[in-house]
Amino acid sequence: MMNWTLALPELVLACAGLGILGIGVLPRRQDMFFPVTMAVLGALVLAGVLTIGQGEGAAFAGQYVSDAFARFGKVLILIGAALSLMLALDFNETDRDLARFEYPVLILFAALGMMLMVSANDLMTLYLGLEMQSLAAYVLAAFNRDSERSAEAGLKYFVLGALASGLLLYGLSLLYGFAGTTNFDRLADTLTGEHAASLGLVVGLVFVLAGLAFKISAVPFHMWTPDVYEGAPTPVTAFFASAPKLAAVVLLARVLLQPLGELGAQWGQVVWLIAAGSMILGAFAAIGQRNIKRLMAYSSIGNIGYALIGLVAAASPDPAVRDEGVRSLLFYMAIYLLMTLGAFAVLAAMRRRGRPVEAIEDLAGLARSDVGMAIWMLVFMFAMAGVPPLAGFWSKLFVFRAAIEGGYVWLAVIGVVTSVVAAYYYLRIVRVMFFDPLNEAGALDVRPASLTVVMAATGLFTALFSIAPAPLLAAARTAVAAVMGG
Amino acid sequence: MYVGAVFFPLLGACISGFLGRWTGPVAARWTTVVCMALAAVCGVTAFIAVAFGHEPTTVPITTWIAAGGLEVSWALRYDTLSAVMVGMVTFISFLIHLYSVGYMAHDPTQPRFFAYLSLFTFMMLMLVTADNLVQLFFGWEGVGLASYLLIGYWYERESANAAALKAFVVNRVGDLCFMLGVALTFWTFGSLEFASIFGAVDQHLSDRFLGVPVLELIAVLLFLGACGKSAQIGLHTWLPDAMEGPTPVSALIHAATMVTAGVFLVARMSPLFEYAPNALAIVTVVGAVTAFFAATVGCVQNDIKRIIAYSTCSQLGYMFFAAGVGAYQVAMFHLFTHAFFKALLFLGAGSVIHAMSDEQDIRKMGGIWTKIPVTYAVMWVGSLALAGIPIFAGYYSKDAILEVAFASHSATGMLAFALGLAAAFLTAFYSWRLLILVFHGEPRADHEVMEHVHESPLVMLVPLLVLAAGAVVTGYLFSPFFIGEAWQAFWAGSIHNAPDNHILHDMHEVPAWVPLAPTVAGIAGIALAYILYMFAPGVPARLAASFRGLYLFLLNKWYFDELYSAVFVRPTLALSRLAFRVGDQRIIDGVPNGAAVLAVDAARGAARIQSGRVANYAFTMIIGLVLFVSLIFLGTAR
Amino acid sequence: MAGDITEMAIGLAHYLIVAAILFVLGVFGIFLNRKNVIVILMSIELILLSVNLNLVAFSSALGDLTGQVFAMFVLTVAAAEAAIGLAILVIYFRNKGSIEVEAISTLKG
Amino acid sequence: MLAAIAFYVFAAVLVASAAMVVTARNPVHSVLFLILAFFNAAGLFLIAGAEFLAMILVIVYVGAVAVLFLFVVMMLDVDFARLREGFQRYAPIGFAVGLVLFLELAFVLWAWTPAPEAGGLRMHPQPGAEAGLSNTEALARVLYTDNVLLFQAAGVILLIAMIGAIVLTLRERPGTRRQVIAAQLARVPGETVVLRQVPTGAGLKDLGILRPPLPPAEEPEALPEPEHHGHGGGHH
Amino acid sequence: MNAAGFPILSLITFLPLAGALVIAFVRGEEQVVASNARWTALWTSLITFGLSLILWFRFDRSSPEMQFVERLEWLPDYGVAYGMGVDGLSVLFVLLCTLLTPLCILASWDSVEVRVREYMAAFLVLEAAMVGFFCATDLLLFFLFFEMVLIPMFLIIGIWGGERRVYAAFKFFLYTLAGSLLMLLAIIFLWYRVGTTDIAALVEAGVEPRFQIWLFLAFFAAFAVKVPMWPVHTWLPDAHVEAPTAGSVILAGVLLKLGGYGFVRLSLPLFPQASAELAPLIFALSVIAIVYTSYVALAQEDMKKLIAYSSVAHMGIVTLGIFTFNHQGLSGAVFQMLAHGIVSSALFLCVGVLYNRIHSRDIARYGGVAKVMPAFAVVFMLFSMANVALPGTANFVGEFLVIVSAMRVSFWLAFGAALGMILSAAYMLWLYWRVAFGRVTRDSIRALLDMSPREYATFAPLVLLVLWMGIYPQSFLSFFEASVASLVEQHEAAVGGGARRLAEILAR
Repeated sequence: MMNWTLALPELVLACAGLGILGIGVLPRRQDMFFPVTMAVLGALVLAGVLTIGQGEGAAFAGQYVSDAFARFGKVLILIGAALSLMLALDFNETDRDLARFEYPVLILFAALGMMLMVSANDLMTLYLGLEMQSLAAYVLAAFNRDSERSAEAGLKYFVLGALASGLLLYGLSLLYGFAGTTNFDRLADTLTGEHAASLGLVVGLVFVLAGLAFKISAVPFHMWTPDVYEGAPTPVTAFFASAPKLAAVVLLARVLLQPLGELGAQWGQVVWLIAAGSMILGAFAAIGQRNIKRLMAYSSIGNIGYALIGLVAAASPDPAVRDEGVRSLLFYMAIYLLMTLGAFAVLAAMRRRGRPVEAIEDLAGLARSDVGMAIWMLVFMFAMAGVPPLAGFWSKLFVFRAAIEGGYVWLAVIGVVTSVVAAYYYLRIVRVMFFDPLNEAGALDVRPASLTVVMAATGLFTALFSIAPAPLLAAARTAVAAVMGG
Repeated sequence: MYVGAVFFPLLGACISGFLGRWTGPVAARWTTVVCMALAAVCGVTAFIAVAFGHEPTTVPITTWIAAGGLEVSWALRYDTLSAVMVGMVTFISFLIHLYSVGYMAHDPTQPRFFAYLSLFTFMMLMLVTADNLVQLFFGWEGVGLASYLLIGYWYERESANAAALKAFVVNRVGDLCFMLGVALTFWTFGSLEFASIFGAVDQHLSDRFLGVPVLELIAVLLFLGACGKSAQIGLHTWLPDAMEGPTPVSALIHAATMVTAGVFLVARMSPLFEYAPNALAIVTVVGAVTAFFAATVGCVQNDIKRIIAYSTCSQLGYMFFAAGVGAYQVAMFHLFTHAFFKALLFLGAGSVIHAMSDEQDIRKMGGIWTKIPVTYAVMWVGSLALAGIPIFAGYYSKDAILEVAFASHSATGMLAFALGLAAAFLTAFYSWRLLILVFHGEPRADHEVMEHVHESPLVMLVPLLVLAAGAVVTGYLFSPFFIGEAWQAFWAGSIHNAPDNHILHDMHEVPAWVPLAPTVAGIAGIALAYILYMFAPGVPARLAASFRGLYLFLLNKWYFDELYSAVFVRPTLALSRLAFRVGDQRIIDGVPNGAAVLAVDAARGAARIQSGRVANYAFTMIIGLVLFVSLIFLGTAR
Repeated sequence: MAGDITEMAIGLAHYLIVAAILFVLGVFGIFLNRKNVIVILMSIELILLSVNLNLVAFSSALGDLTGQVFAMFVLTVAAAEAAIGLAILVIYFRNKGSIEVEAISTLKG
Repeated sequence: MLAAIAFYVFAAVLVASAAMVVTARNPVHSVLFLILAFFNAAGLFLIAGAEFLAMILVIVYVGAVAVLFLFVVMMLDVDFARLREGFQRYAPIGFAVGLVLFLELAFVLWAWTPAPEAGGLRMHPQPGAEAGLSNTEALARVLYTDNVLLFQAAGVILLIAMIGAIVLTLRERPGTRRQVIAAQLARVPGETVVLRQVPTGAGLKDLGILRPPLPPAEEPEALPEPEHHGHGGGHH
Repeated sequence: MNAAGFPILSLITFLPLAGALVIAFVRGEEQVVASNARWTALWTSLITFGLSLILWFRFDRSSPEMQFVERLEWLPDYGVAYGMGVDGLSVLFVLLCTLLTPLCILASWDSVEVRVREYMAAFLVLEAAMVGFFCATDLLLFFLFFEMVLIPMFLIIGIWGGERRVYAAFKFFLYTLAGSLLMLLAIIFLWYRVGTTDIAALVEAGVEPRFQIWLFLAFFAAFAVKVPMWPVHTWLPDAHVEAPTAGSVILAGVLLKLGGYGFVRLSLPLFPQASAELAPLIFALSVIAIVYTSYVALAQEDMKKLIAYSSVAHMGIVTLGIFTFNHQGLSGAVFQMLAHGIVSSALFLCVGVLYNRIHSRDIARYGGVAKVMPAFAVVFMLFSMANVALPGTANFVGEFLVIVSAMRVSFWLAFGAALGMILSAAYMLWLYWRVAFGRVTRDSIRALLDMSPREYATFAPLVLLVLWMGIYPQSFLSFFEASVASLVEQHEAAVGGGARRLAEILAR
């Protein structure tokens, strides 16, 4: 009766997770981190392959849906999870306390949660997926349990995250109460009638929006981001910055567009404010930062702002603009995911005499000591600044295009201005690496091969994206068509 | 022949300039002299062929600039007007090259000097043979460049550099107007070729631009350009300073040829000026005032070359007001004769300076006429020609000028006549003042200098003598052709006179005292000079003391330099510093720098909000939530 | 007892208002608290309780079980959340020796 | 009527105890008030007809979660005297914001009307009395069928919570003794019993007789022994 | 269509990139790496130049059409293609780029000593971006290359620059970025409305007058910064001063032209009405640039800064010429850009020659150079004179045409433009005086050696070009004669019976 096979990737992933966990706890020697990580990587890849071949349709009484939109998100989530796990490979090994087999397992379960999120077709699925991911993330943030900063990061993330889920849940309960259903399709049906949406629904929507905005660290629900990014171990930060953001954005897009698309006029303006605020804050607050992870946190806030421009455009009543908006959102997030992972690979490689270093000044003179890494970082920084011909340019291009199409010229102008401001701090990193003399403390340690692989993979993608931007756009187009029914 | 006259000097310049280092100074200078000789042969031949053989011709070379309707070509236009100039320029230039061989014999960088000199000649020839305004401008600026280079030839002297810069920049002021004139001409006539312009003048008689008849405006602009080059009052300040250059340069450029380019331009554009009466009036007045002004200043200067320079300035004024009353031919005639005697004077002065071990101050000379008799003699010839004493060249041309001024019967003409007459008197006065102070009286130089006073070598004397001959005979020989009965055949339409312009005819019908007046004035001037400097040497000093204001006024050249310094130079420099320090660094850069400061402040503010406290973070979230919910409420309420 | 509460004397709105009060109290608990972090965790429990109250009330009003199912999941998740929250709190306390709210501000700027 | 009185009583106590949770000076009191709040909420659930949830709330929440709180509060050995009192300095703004939020919510909630199509949208209509199903049974029917995915997901969440709690708090300190059953069983007297000549007057400890050598560092994990938390193994 | 029979433009564009890649993989000892990098860069750029000469010979000068056209689908769904082609307006700029790059590499042969490999690679990347910019026939591609220039230039200034290089590099980057992103919005707008980014198609489609002003201003923001026009010019002196010699050369020689070329290629044809409406504004800014920056140049104590300000003034002539919309003005502006590309490059090279020897750009540290470096003095004099637009040099032709065309618009405009003639003479000759003339008083000057053979080789082509362009400009003017004619025609057709007043358009 139920089409279980539709959820095959998730099921495989869940089973693999349990199995791997079983292996991990087997009473053997302590060196379980590497094999388990490899096993998890394998599971992620397998899930990815299965995802690509996944069928279409809804399952589990309509609570789960598999469509191109979800698949687009899932593939990227799995890529993000896999790459951030690769970042951990060497980083955690160096720091024995982090090299515990639970780490990859938690990433795996988080990935599972995210996959549920993007496949959610019901408020409950949404909530459970989100919590599955969040709970794993809380633990990961505090994973370096002997570090005060890691613990503080975990605590902050947890407290605020729990508050955010509280808001979200309250919103969900309002949606349920005022619409009478939790199913997305049915929710959409209640709204398509000639009745005006009740105020309760809209307020519930705002609560949901707030809860999800926390997950994507959009202003004003971003406050946790810098602290957690700084405090958490670098691979964890990399993970936070990549897959969960993408998952939350995809989920947000689906919730706002599929069941609540009719309320675009209402959430459009809220998202407008969130987007503008994120762009502005992301641009300005990063300027004075000394810790590069903190800087990346603000950068991610800013980037989410740009991505949300696409969502604002998606609130447009014009279907063409709406499609373009969502498309640009997905496109943006896909490119951002890879760029940011590349940058974090560089951050993860920042060690001096075995100890991780995080100040921007620690990169000083990198171009002299390790020009390869400096050039990759340069590529990522210029890409994030949106300078062509790097990938970051294209992502900005399409969100701006969506904004212009939707007539949100001022938003685009804010985007432009903040891009310039943001370019300043990206350039500052380039400057430190290339213009400044070598840091007095000496050169960074030789970067491990696993990180080089990640840097090269994401770096080549970023640098050469211009050659063929069409396939990714086409994928985004297909994905959007699945949700928009056209 | 036509091409050779123009390009031989260029060839010489290139050989001397680029290969001089390998060929050595002797080969370099003689190369240029030979090239110049060839050019002179060609030039004079061409002059004869065109002016007397009546074979005006144009040698097209190639297209220069073509953009849209604007087409400008490289071409050599030989009509009588050009031919006169070509002949005169090549000939005098050749002599001066020759003279320089002696004069510059001890200079360490002779190839450079001769290259410049030949380059100058080439540019001057390009100027006079231009068949369009742009090529003329090419030559115009080219001579400016050469003049700049030659004035600053002794570049280790700061004063030379300053003078060179001044010459170039002041000339540029005129060039600016010239350029505007050219542009306006193009939009008026649709072409810059002389032939097309002259052919179309009558179609544009009533065109107006900026509320002014367009022909007048063009004429005024071109005249302003001419003022720069020809050192007319207002833009004359560079000329005296230009004497920083070696003396042959002063002779060639700042007496005989380049400075007369302005007069040439007015003559060349006569078809246009003829229909711009107001512009002509301006030309007349400016010319007359310059003639007078420069003469007054010349009376009190002490530098031998500067005196001659002011004299040049003054004579150029004559030429202009001659042109201004419509007697372009007369102006050209004076230009022609003036070239000879003024070059002679300068070269003579050079010979004196050479003799006096590079001393130029006439107060430190005197009593040397016996030691350098040839120089003394030619200086006399030159001065007589300049003063317009009969049978000398200057007599024919200068008399004619004053006659046409009188004959024009216009207010401006009469003013010009009056000032011209006064200037003639002053001219004679300062010429003899110079002669007397330099050659007569007690030697005022120190002993060592006096020991070394010697006559110049033959290579310098030959040109002097040739020029002296010219200063004597050219007036008599050429006046029939230039302004006499044969003028129409001679000019063959290369200078245009409006149908109602009978000035060349009228000049012969002035009252009898008019032709006599200049001569009288000249003789009076000479007499006064003799009285004051030969017989009563103490009087000038007493006069200077009693009329101190006037004396200083004249000595300081009517305070033009001081005025310009106060009005243009210093404010410009101050303004430039202001623009840089305040405009650029404070105001314009203040915007981005200020923005950067603001951004940093904003960043600091944002960081302060990020206090690290969970409760604050939660509070922010809640505030955001409440804000959004309220927004929805407000939206619904609307 | 089962049945629509709309039929009862107590309107749904009452439930919702109680839940809302609870919610706001929970929110207060989080951001107006400068004592220890555990109280914050408890405040979160209050918020979740208010949500459950909402869900149950709506479920009852709508005559739909989904709300109760949802509430059950919320309870489950809340339990998990409490466990993790307390675990994090424990390691934080181990590192820092304090659970003062104001003290959690090493990371800032 | 009875229900109404019960509702108001429960509601009043619920709100009051919730307020106490937030404001109580001593966190132990807070936990106790939380338990009280849960009880009253369970009462409200009952009134609303959600018997199963009410029971769960009492059993799971009060029985497990709240007690866990209590345990941690006790365990952490917090010096409550040092904890500062009172609210933050921007309390007034906080109150204002909270008030606005509450008023807005109240405004929204007071005007609740079900969506007109709600009846048709119900995923799991509440079975009426005629179906003869109790609330628990009805829930069970949908929980394991339509909601099986979510049920499993909830299971995974609990698993994550477990892993998380263990990974964060489990300490393997060198020197911690563990029971290794296989090793115990495999012991033979010859390996373990050593006869010693005890010098008179020497301390036992010095000879190491009563303490066997430490287990090797790479000894595999086993079930944790009851472990002391906190600094230095806890000294309450 | 493609006269060369193979994708020559792409080849010219990407060959340097390939060279950069090769350089990036050079390994070995530092000295060897440096030397290999130099030679690779030189040969790559020379081959590129050789290839680009094909354009010179095979270009059909009588046609205003795009030639050597290439087209590949890029984003087919969005009407974006990889389109390359050159017409009369752009072909010479391509040659300018390919010519200047080997010269720059020669100029940095010894003067760049550290991180030679990166330097050479950056230069080749820069060349690729510049050539690509001038070849692009697709707006998005155009923008891509326009921005791509920033990265290598930022590094060149920042790594190999002078003391305040960081400030200069940032200023350069942020100014340009700010301007160009506004243009990006306008590009997107056009793209969205027309559905393609093919420039020809966009021109064909036209833009409604009510949008033109805003779009024009957005494009203007980008190009004005690049040109640079007053008052957004201050990045230029800083960038010039701090950049290494070759960086300044490219900056002055090519990068400034990006803005002017953009006006000609895009602003005019796309927004004819707005161009006409806003021409007075441009005129005002241009004249201010000419006069004001000339004044500022007078106050400079730093050679490079002086020449940089002079560049601003000269580019003012360019913008002025473009917006007169007549044949002379446009031809003059394009020609002036080429001429300025040669002359200002050469001037910066001259400064570089001195800087390499004395390591100071402070004018006061010099004096009497002509005495010890006569050959250099001649070259420097030639280019100084070219810079003051002496007839017979390249600059004259451009300035003359522009002044003539300005007279068509207004007497005072022409007057303002011509004022630059006086001021440029003043500051250039004053500079020359202070540097080359005067007595040699310092030992550092006395010890100077005249130009080396490598320096001769660097200057020779520029000297030839300056004179060639001045004396027989026809061989260059003829390239864009047809294109300019069609541009003027197009513009007149579009503006038609008189442009609407600015206020009217803004009011709507």
